[in-house]
Parts: sequence; structure tokens; C-alpha cells
Amino acid sequence: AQQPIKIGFSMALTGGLAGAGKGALIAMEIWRDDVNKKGGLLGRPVQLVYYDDATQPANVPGIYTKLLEVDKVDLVVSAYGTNLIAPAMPIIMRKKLVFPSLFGLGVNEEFNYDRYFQIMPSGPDPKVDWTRGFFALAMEQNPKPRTVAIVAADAEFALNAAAGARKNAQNAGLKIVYDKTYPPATTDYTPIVRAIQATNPDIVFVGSYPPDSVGMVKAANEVGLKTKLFGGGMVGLQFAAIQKNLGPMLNGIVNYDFWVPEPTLKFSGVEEFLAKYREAAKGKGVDPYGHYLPPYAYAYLQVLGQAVEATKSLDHGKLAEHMHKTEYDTVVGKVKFGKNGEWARSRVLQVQFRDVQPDNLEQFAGPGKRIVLYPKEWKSGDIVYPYKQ
Amino acid sequence: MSKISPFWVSAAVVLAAGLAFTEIVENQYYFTAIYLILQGLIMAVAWNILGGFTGYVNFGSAAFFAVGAYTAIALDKALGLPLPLLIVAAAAICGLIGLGVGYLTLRLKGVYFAIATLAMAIVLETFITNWSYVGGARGAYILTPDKHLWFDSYSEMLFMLMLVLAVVSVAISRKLNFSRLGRGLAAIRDDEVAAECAGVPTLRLKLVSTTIMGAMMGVAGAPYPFFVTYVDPLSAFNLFVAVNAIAMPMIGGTAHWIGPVIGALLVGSMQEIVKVNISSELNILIVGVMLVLFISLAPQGIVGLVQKHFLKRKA
Amino acid sequence: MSDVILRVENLSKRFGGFTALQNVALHLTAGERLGLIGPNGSGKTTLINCISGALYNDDGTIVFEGADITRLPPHQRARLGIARSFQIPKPFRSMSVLENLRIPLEYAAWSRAEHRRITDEAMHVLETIGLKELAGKSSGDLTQVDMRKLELARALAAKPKVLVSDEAMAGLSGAEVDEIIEILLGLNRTGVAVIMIEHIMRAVMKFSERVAVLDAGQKIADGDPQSVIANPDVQRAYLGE
Amino acid sequence: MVTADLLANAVVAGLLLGGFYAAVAIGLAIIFGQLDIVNIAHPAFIIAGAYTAYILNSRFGIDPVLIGVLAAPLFFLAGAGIYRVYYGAFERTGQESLSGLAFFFGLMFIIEVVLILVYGVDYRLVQAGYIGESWRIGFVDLPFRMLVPFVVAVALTAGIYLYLARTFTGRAIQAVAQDRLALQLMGVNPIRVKQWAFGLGIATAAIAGALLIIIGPVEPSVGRQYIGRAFAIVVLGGMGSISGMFIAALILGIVESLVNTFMGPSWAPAVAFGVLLLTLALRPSGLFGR
Amino acid sequence: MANSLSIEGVRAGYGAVQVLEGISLAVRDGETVALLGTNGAGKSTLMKAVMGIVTPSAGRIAAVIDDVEHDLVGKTPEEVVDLGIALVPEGRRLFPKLTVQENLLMGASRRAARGRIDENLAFCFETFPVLAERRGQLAGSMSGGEQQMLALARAIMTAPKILLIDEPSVGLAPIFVARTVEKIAELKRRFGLTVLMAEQNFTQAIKIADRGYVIVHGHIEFEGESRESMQNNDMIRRLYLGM
Ligand SMILES: Nc1ncnc2c1ncn2[C@@H]1O[C@H](COP(=O)(O)OP(=O)(O)OP(=O)(O)O)[C@@H](O)[C@H]1O
Ligand SMILES: Nc1ncnc2c1ncn2[C@@H]1O[C@H](COP(=O)(O)OP(=O)(O)OP(=O)(O)O)[C@@H](O)[C@H]1O
Ligand SMILES: [Mg+2]
Ligand SMILES: [Mg+2]
Repeated sequence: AQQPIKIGFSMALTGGLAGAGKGALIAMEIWRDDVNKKGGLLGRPVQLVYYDDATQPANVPGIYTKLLEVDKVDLVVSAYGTNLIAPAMPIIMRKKLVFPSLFGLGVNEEFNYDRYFQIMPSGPDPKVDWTRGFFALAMEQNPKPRTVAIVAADAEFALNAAAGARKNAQNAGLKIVYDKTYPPATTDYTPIVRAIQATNPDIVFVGSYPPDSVGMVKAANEVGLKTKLFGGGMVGLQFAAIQKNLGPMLNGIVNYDFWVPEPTLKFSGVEEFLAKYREAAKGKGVDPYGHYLPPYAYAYLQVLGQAVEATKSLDHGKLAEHMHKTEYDTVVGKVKFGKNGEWARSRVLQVQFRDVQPDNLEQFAGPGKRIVLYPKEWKSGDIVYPYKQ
Repeated sequence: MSKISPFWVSAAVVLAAGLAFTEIVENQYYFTAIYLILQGLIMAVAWNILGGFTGYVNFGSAAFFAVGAYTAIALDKALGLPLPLLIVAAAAICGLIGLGVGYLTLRLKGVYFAIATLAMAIVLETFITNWSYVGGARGAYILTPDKHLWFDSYSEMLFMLMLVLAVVSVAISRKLNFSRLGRGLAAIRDDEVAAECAGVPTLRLKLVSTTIMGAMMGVAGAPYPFFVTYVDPLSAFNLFVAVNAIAMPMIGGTAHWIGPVIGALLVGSMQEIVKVNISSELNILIVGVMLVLFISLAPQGIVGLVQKHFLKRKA
Repeated sequence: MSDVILRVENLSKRFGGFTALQNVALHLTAGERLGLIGPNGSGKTTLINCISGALYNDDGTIVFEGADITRLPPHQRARLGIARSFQIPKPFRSMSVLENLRIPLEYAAWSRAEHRRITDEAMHVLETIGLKELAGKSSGDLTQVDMRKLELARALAAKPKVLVSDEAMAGLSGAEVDEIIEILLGLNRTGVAVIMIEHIMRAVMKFSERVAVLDAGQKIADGDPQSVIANPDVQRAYLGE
Repeated sequence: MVTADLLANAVVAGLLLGGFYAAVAIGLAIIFGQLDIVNIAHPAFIIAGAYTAYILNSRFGIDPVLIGVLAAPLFFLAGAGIYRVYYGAFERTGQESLSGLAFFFGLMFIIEVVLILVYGVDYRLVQAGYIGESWRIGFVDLPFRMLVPFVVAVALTAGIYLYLARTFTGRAIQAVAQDRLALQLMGVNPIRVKQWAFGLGIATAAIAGALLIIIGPVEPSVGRQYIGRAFAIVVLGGMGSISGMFIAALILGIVESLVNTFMGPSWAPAVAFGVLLLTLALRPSGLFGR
Repeated sequence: MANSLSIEGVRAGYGAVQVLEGISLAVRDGETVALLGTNGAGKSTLMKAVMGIVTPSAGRIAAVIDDVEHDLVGKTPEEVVDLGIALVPEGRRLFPKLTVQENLLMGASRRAARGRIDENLAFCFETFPVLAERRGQLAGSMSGGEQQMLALARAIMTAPKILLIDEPSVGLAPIFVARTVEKIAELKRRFGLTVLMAEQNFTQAIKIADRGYVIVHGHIEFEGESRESMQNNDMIRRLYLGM
């Protein structure tokens, strides 16, 4: 038999990011099986070599050196999340490897590495593009909102998203009446929501992680937060378990997303992939539907695989060249990378929760609960505004 | 001429072996793995100076480590100082914080002191989280320079640097252990009032030991940004750093300078081996089981176990 | 009274609302042997805690060799030459009996000790006290009485000018009490002033040149032993006749 | 912009939060405060309690508080068993409590990973009728999500307080760490007392865990966030004192809430733990230390 | 009902160190027996052996409690205490961080003692008024002598049938030594207590002791069947009376 092609990476299987990391791993294994069923790459079977980084950046350099020096992998892809992607960069750069990356926000702004390719559809100016839609939607409404409150968790992604939001708000001429951050380990969010309410903002932008997203939504409901648009950068509202628990409290929230089962987003292969994912995810304690990250985890390997097949080589120079100029067809739609390795055009969706029923998981499997409002190209419905008055 | 002690001979051998290692071994993986073990070793040795010799438990080790790392980040960004100077600066600043912690011992004993150090760590973490110059909660990127002296790679240089720092730390700890100062510290650990009344300047000694501990931990943290290239408060104020700093001396034995060294080498290398060989959540499980087993089988640490064995044989 | 080595004036100490010592005045001349007695809880230990610095007094001054030491930390007092034993023994438990003595020799008596021969000096002290056989024993394993002897030995190792012995003889048989008295007398002959706190009246009478009596935090008598025990107040409060 | 209603709400929210903190810390007040066992893994037990609540709630729809109460005896047994191991390894050989630290760190990792292996790392939540509802008195909101934990915590604290102060076993629990032999000379078996007390402490984790998951989503490693707070509360309260612990928990809750409302939540940990440091500086053995 | 203690050929020690080399003695019902001996002779070790704190390597220790005989060897201290045997240990062994009152109540943990709390508490407070005054003070901050009183009082709170006292007068002022001895005698009268007492203060001990033993290096060197025989013994005179 042929020597397998080894693809190496580090992944968070324990620790803070493990929820997403394990989902990603399932998706990547589905891709491996799909490819191997079709005869592998360049006629060679594909093998994944990975280690758990325990969501600890300190582990990452060691893992990638091991992958390269001991396991002698042919290709590498990144771990999940900015904090765990960045520590691998110097090692990858020194070896001049192609580095498909999974959800790192603006990592390449620091490194300017021309073989870095980011699968997250945040766009050429990731931090700003992220919330562009949220504010664009707001400014279309009548009467025009005038004030905004920005609140974010003290952690990498949320702060970057909030920084982008600040820029967008300024560009839109909104007055920022509240702009604070909170530690992710906060237990009770009602005091924060009350302080926000005291400034009476038209819009509330929230940059948050799963536990605080839940806390914020619950507190907003309990306090009866009166605002016209609420959401924007809340991680966690994309996950089925949290959606089920929050239920009707979600209605009206406008939040970013990357893929939802709306008719406008039926890319080729995504349904089949999700069906396999649902099967594989059973009993693994990960998101049962996997709408958010897994398709992208599948896609970044798809891109790599397609590049290998197209160039018929494992030469990183050739691969990089191909990846820069080609538009790829993946389960997350057409992917084209820009100069800095980000998507050439942003496709951060803004979706609104609609008509959510209590205590029902299945409702989120299909369309109608998360309406795509932005970008226009993928729009599946109209905004309900204001959120709560 | 006085005889050269076996300790210094072995120290020289270790350093020479380290140098030879960088020459012979091509596989960069070993350098990163050993770097982490040595980092743990310095932290453990430092913790033990206060925790083992003096009897004051520091729960805030991660804060010293992180402040060391952030000192390096800030000064690298502001002045672009070379690494050795950054290390010296980190030692100075963390030494000062250690001195401050030392003053806590004036009134706070036992667990009250331990919790105060924990509180101090959280306060410091909040400050760094809110200090945007070094990236705040967003974290800071450090681009490692291309220069690495005569070494083949930057990680080889970091490895050698860490080895030197580790040997120096162990030497300091050993010196403390067997000196008049060390006996003074032991007296403090046993009974502070009795020590004072026997003429031991307890405050001064405690200040010396907290300062050395702080400085040493800062030294362990200073090269870290160059090792990972991206640091955020969450990963710098890391629970694992604090756990290892405590667990390694406990497992090795706290009363003797060699204890933390043995503990760090044992636990550290086990962790590295498990990390890359058992690639799943099981690795943390194994680390957990290992901690429980080691410490249950040898509650006085490995040194304690060996001593007991010898005592039995002698008797 | 020119050679007063230690003088306590107006000393008061309170614990919360409870006054343990009130306006106590006491002096000690160089080379003197003072017995300090008083009923349980009268403040004897508290007084020497204040003198040694283990506690700080609320009011009053303590003067040692002409210098005010009221606010000096204990280790500096120990270096000046005030050594004490603890009534409830406080050995350095992780150390052997011998190592226990190294501490005061290396710290309190550092300027007076012969640096190279710390171990010999420690052995010498142990021999005097009669703990030589136990030199290598872990100090935590001693019997109560041996621990008290160790307390005394550790105080001696500080090479003091004033030695305060807080019930070092408690629990000893008559013959053993005599031994300890001999040791203290011997020490006293070398010029060391001794304050002896003891409830064994036979020992107090045999040893003291002068006796001071505390009761409920106040000094109620101070003078030559015979007249002090003849004092009706002392009899009522302490001797119970 | 300090208005009366904002202030009142902040204080009330702080009280409610503090009540929950008391439930988190009360087990430690026994295990750490009175038995002198540095049980770093206590928050991990609380997470285990939260998962128990999650599992039974999602499967049978039982109320989480009720689950907590029902699970408490099981946790008690688990705690008693763990104490046996701890005793065999450390106390029997006369080790001071410090060496147990590494043991409990290990235990913490084991609990976390076992939860991960069995239930994964996804965030878990419970469903109950009162979650999301709130009760409005004047301009003060009382969200049931916080009020229910508060009430349960107060009941738990009061119960344990009375138990420790009024019963012979309660007093023995307070005494056992001070002198084992002395306790034997009172005719009491210190190991049994400790085992009982340790079990009791762990049993409270079942209830605290249920409260935790009522308040917000839980994943196996979130327990780590409570290590600092829980230990700080016990120490601030003066180690063994239950009433001191309760007051310390309320203070911490109120301080955090006030900072969150008026200063910027980002500073809450620094202020809360700064208060702790200051208190210790002024009262080195906590608020109600002996 | 009779309570007595008998010890036959007991050997015991610590690890490799043998301390008791075959000790035999008896305390008969209602007797107060004094145990004398120099520092390190083994008095405390003997008491620990009775209580089950050290395990004898040979010999027999038995107690008759309310006419029922119990073999004490192999019993844990709490089991021995539960039978109704109490020890006032050397070094006091109080609970330093509990208050005086709590220490006393701890003494009454034993089931048989719970019914007599009020009576025993009153007796203790009458004997040592300072304990009543300071009932809220932490035991650890009491003066040395006060702690000794508390230790004795706490043992009385266990409502024992047989009381072992390791040096009751250590650290007590003469006035309290006299009073303590008197109260032990009163306990004996009131409750028919059987007492074994190690005591260096010979003149006081002899006031209430019915008989005595002298231990030297782990052996019973002398057995005095009466007060007179004790007072007239040469060894005792040498050791205790400074002659
Ligand atoms: N920390 C404290 N808090 C409260 N009271 C205290 C404290 N320390 C001592 N006391 C009280 O002060 C009084 C004096 O105690 P001290 O130890 O000086 O007595 P003493 O004369 O040495 O008695 P003894 O002969 O019994 O040793 C005692 O009643 C004691 O209970
Ligand atoms: N825990 C221990 N470990 C080792 N040896 C011990 C221990 N306790 C006592 N010994 C030794 O046992 C011997 C007898 O001690 P014991 O306490 O029985 O004497 P004692 O007659 O009560 O004397 P004292 O008058 O000093 O109380 C002593 O030589 C002592 O050193
Ligand atoms: Mg005293
Ligand atoms: Mg004895």
C-alpha cells in the first residue's frame, strides 16, 4: 500500500475551548473518511495526526515541533481559536508551510504570513467586517437609532469584536453611551444589564462567550431590558443546547452566525455532511447539529485537499500559490482567499431569532427560527424591529 | 586548596551536556519539551524556598510567572531590550513584588497568607487584563527575532538559556538549604515566635526568601513570551503553572533542595510524554491519577521516602 | 542600684477587655537571682513575654542596660542578651535536639559564639542540662519534661546576660529540681542574671536572692524571700495558708 | 449616575449573589475551615453536583433543587469514601494537611476529565418553571434564578450552623483538627468524625451544584473559577466560622455587584479581592476568626 | 458497684525503644494510688498503655467497671474512655481554638456523661472559679496553670469511673495544688472514683494517696502498702524530699 499522507494539527479536546474543538475533530474525521473512501489524495490514504493542547497555548509549540520533527507530517492545519493558532505561527513560518487556519481572528495582522489561509468568513478586515452587518441593519431602521451600548467579555475574541463594533458605530455616527468589559468568570449579569439600561441605549452590542451569552440573555429578560436591537457578537447562541434552554428568550435577538439551515444557504454537500456529523456526534457530548464550526472544519480540509489534488503535489510553494488564486467550492459555499489569507469578501451573517418555542431542540434543525438578515445576498427574511420597547 | 564539591561538578556536566545536546540533536521537539520541564523546575524550586524551607504556602505562583512574562513583553515593546536584560528586569520587578508579599507575612500566617497570595494574583491579573499597552485581555504577540547566537535555532537557544537559569536556581536553593540562613528559615517554619526569641530576624529572613522566590519565578516567566509568541492573561495566569509549582515540590519532597528538582523532572517529563503520546482528554486524566498516586504513595515526597528507607536500614 | 541591667516601669498589657498586667514595675541588677511567683493567671508569663518581645506591652517602658528596648523586636533583644524559655514548650520540631541549639548559637549569640565550633558549643550546653544522650533525637519525640529541659538549653545557648526561665522544673522530681537549680546557680556564678518563674516553692526559696510576687496583674510584694512569704497578702493569694 | 433604584437593585443583586456564594463555600467552611483539609477539588464536586442536576432534570424533568437535596446523600457517601483514601495516605502517617494539596489537585482533574469523557464538554443547562421569571417589588427586581439559590443557601447555612453549634458531633467536628488524641480521650473516634464531616461538606456540593446550574450554564472546567472565591470567603469569614463565612459571602457578592453596576465589571475581581486583602491586613484572622 | 484496674507484666515502648519492662500493679475499688518515678521512668507511658494510646507488646491490662471485667489491651482510646476511664494527659491536650466552655462540653461527649452535664459543670466551676469567669476565652490563650485546671475539669466532665491523672499539680500555684488534691479526694468520696495518679509533689500526693508505687527505668522498684511505708522509704526520701 501507499504511504499515507499525514495531516498534523493540535486541537483543544479538554479545557475551555474543547466543546468546539471536539466538534471540529469529528468534522475533520468525516472529511478524512470521505476522502479515503474516494481513494485518498494523490492516490495515497490520508491520516490525521493530532494532539490535545488542552486549550493551553504553552502546549502548542511543542505539539507542532513534534508533528513536524518526529511524526514528519506532510501537511499541517491549525488548532481552533486565535490563542492556540498564534503560538504555532513562528514554527510554521520558519518551515514555510501552508497553514489553513480555523477561526483565528486577525492572527495574520501580526505575522503577515503569505501562506496563512483563514477559513472563517470574517473578511479582509476581520475585526471590523465582523459587525458591519449588525450596524448596517441598525442604520436602515426608522427612526434611526442614535445611541449604542457596547459590552464585551475580557477575552481575545470578544474584545476584538467590540473594537470593530466601536469603529462601525463611530462610522455610523452613533453615540456610545456605555462601553465596558467584564471578566468571563462573572456569575450574575443582572447588575451589568441594569447599568446598561440606565444609559437607555437604542442598540446594545454584546461581545460574549457561551456562558456569558446565556447570562446576558437571561438577565436582559429578567430585568426587562428596553432596547431596539440586541446582540451582535455573542458566541454560544449558535449552539443547539443553549438555544433549546433559552427558548423564547431568544426571540428578536440579532446575532452573527456563519451557517444556518435557511434555504438561501444550501451549499452543495452541506446537508450530507451535517447528516454524517449528526450521526457521529451522538453520545460525544458535543453540539448535536453542528451548524456553527463543523462545516468550516470540514471545509478547511476540503480546500487543502482540493489544492493538493489540483497541483498534484505536496510542495508548499505550489499549494500556497494555488490557494491564493483559486476559488474553492466547499460545504460552506464558494471560498476565495484575499491577500492576507482572509476571505476576500466577508460573509458574516446576521441572523434574527424568530418564533422560538420553549424546550424544543428539534425546531433548530430546520429553517424558520434563525432568519438571515444580512448580507443581502443571502437574506431569507425581514427584520423584526424593535427588539423590545 | 578546597575541594570542588560534587554539586558543582554535576552542574558543569549538566551544562556541558546541554551544549552538546544542542550540537548533536537535530529534532527541535526535544528542545521545546525540555524547555517546559525546565520552566516547571525553576518554578518548583522557587516555590519551595518559601513553601518548603520557610513554611509559607504561596498560591499565587502563576502571578509571579505572568508578571515576569509581561515585564518582558512591556520592555520588549517599549525599549526592545535583549532577552538577558529582560530577564534581569523581570527578576527585579518580581523580586519587588515578592518583597511586598513578604510584608504580608508580618501579620498573616498559615492559610491566611496562602489566600492572600491568591487574592494578590487575582488583583494583578485584573490589572494586566485591563492594561492595554501589553494587549490587555486581547493578548500580545511577540515576534521572535531571527538571531539566535551560534545556535541552530531559536528554540535551542531558549533551551540552553533555560538550562543555565535552572542550574543557577538550583544552586541558589541548595546554598540556602544548607546555610545559616536556611536553618533560620527552618526555625521560622517550625515556630516563628520561638525563632524570634532565639535571635532569628524572622522578618528579614522571610523578606529574603519571598524576594528570591519572586525573582526566580519572574526569571522563569520572562522568556515565556518568546517561547509561545502569543500571550494573553488567561494563559499567563495559568492554573497549571500554579498547580505544578506546588505539586512538583510536594511530590519530590519539600524539606530538601533536591526534592523540587526530582519532582519537577519526574512530573514534568511524565506530562510531556503523556501529552504527545496519548492524544486525548485522557492525558489530563493520567496527570490527575499520577498526582494522586505519587502523593498518596509518598506523602513526604520521594526524598522523604528515600530518607525513611535509609533510616530503616541504619536502624 | 547603679548596675541595674533590666528595668520595667509602669508596664500594662490588655487582652481585649481583660487587663493581664497593670502598672507593673520591676528591676533586675546584673548578676541577680530573682524569683517571680504568683497565682495561676496572675501575669507572670505575660510579663516575660513583654520583656522578651514576644508580646508588645500597651503602656510602660522596658530598659535594658540603659537603652529603651520597649519597641525592639524580640530577635534584637535576644542579641542584646535576653533569653527566655517557654512555659509551654516550642521546640523546632523538624530538627534534632542538637540542631535546636544551633539556632540561638548562630543567631542570638553569633557575635559571642566561636563560629567554627557551633556543634561543640551546643554539645556542651546539652551536657550541662543533661540532654546529651538525646542530642540526635527528633525534638518532637521528647517527653514533656525533656522538652522543658530543651527550652532551658536553647535559652542557655543564646549566651544571655539575662535568662528568664518559665517553669522549667515543672514535673521534675525533687532530686531533678536540685540538679536544675545547680545548673542555674552555676550559670549565675558566671555573671548571668536569672529570673526564675516557678511554682515549686522549695526551688524558689533555695534559688532566689529576691522574690517578686504578682497577683491579678499587679505586683503585690517584692523583697527578700523570707519576708515575702511571710507577707499575709502573698499567703492569701498564693500559698493558701 | 448613582440613582436610588440602581443602588437598591445593585445591593439586592449582591445579596442574592452572595447567598449563592455561601452555598458554594459552606462545604469548604467545614472541610477546609474546620478539618484543615485543603480540598481544592471542592468546586469540582460542585460541578459534579451540577451535572447530576442536569442529567436528572433533562431526563425526568425533576426540579434541580430537589435533585440537589436527593443527591446529597450520595455525595455524602462519595465524600466519606474519598476521606478514607485521604486518611489512609496522609493522616494516618501523621502528615500535615499541606501534602494533601497535590492529592486534591489530582482529584480535581480526575473529576473534570471523567465528566468530559462521559458527558462531553458542551455547556449544560437545566429547565425549571421559575428560571427567567422575576418578582418585582417596587423598583427592585428579584429574578427567581437568583432568588431560589439565595433562599436555599440561607436554609442550608442556617441548618449547618445550628448543627455545628448545638450538637455533640458538631462540636467534635470543630475540635477534631486541633488535637486528634484529645478527641479520643473524650471518647470520640476522630476518624469517624472527620469522615462524617467530610461527607457532609461534599454533600453540600450536590446542592450548591444544583444552584449553580440554575443560575447559568455549566461545563466541566467552570469550577476552577470558584476556587479563589470559595477559599477567599472561608478565610475572610475566619476559617471555621459559619456565620462569618455567610457574612463574608454576602460582602463579596455586594462588592462585586456594586462594582459591576457603577464602576465597570472588568474591575470587579480586583476590587473584590482587594477588599479581601485589606480586610486581612486589618484583621489578620478574618472577620470572625478565633 | 466496684471499679478497679489491674496491670500485669506489661511491656511497652515506642518503636524500637522499650520503656516498660514488665510492670504489674493494681488499683482497687475506690482507692487512690500514687505513681512515682523520675523523669523518663515510664509513668506517662504506663498511662498511655492503659488508655490504648500505646499498645503493649506483652502483658495484661484489665479493668473492672461496675463489676464487669474488660480486657483493655487492643481497645482504642475512645473505646477505653467509653467504658468510663478518663485520662488527664501530660501536656494538657486541650482544644486550643475552642473556648473553655466548649472544651468542657467536649468532655461530655460520652453518652453516659451527657446526663450529668449540669452537675459536673457546676462541680468544675466551683473547684476552679477562673474557668467560670473565662468560659468564653479560647483555651489556647489561658495561662499554663489555667490550662492545667481546664484539662482536669474536662476529664471530670466525662463522668469517669476510673480517673488517671498524669501530674495534676504541674504548673499550679501552691494554693491550687492544695485545692486540686482536696477536690480529687472529694470526687472520690462523692462518686466513689478510683484514681491512679502520677505526681511529683510527694507531700501533696501522700495526703490523699492510699498507697503508691515507684517506677524506675520501667520497673516497679518499690511498692508502698500504706502512707507510712511510703513516707519512710529511703528512695522516696532521696528523690522527693531532697534529703
Ligand atoms: N491572648 C490572650 N487573650 C486573653 N487572655 C489572655 C491571653 N493571654 C493570656 N491571657 C490571660 O492573662 C492572664 C495572665 O496569663 P499568664 O500566662 O501571664 O499567667 P501566668 O502568671 O503565667 O500563669 P501560670 O502560672 O498559670 O502560667 C491569664 O488569666 C490568661 O488567661
Ligand atoms: N513519642 C515518643 N517517641 C519515642 N520515645 C518516647 C516517646 N515518648 C516518650 N518516649 C521515651 O520513653 C521514655 C519514658 O517516657 P515517659 O513519658 O513514660 O516518662 P515519665 O515517667 O512520664 O517521665 P516524666 O516525668 O518526664 O513525665 C523516655 O525515655 C522517653 O524519651
Ligand atoms: Mg505562665
Ligand atoms: Mg510523664
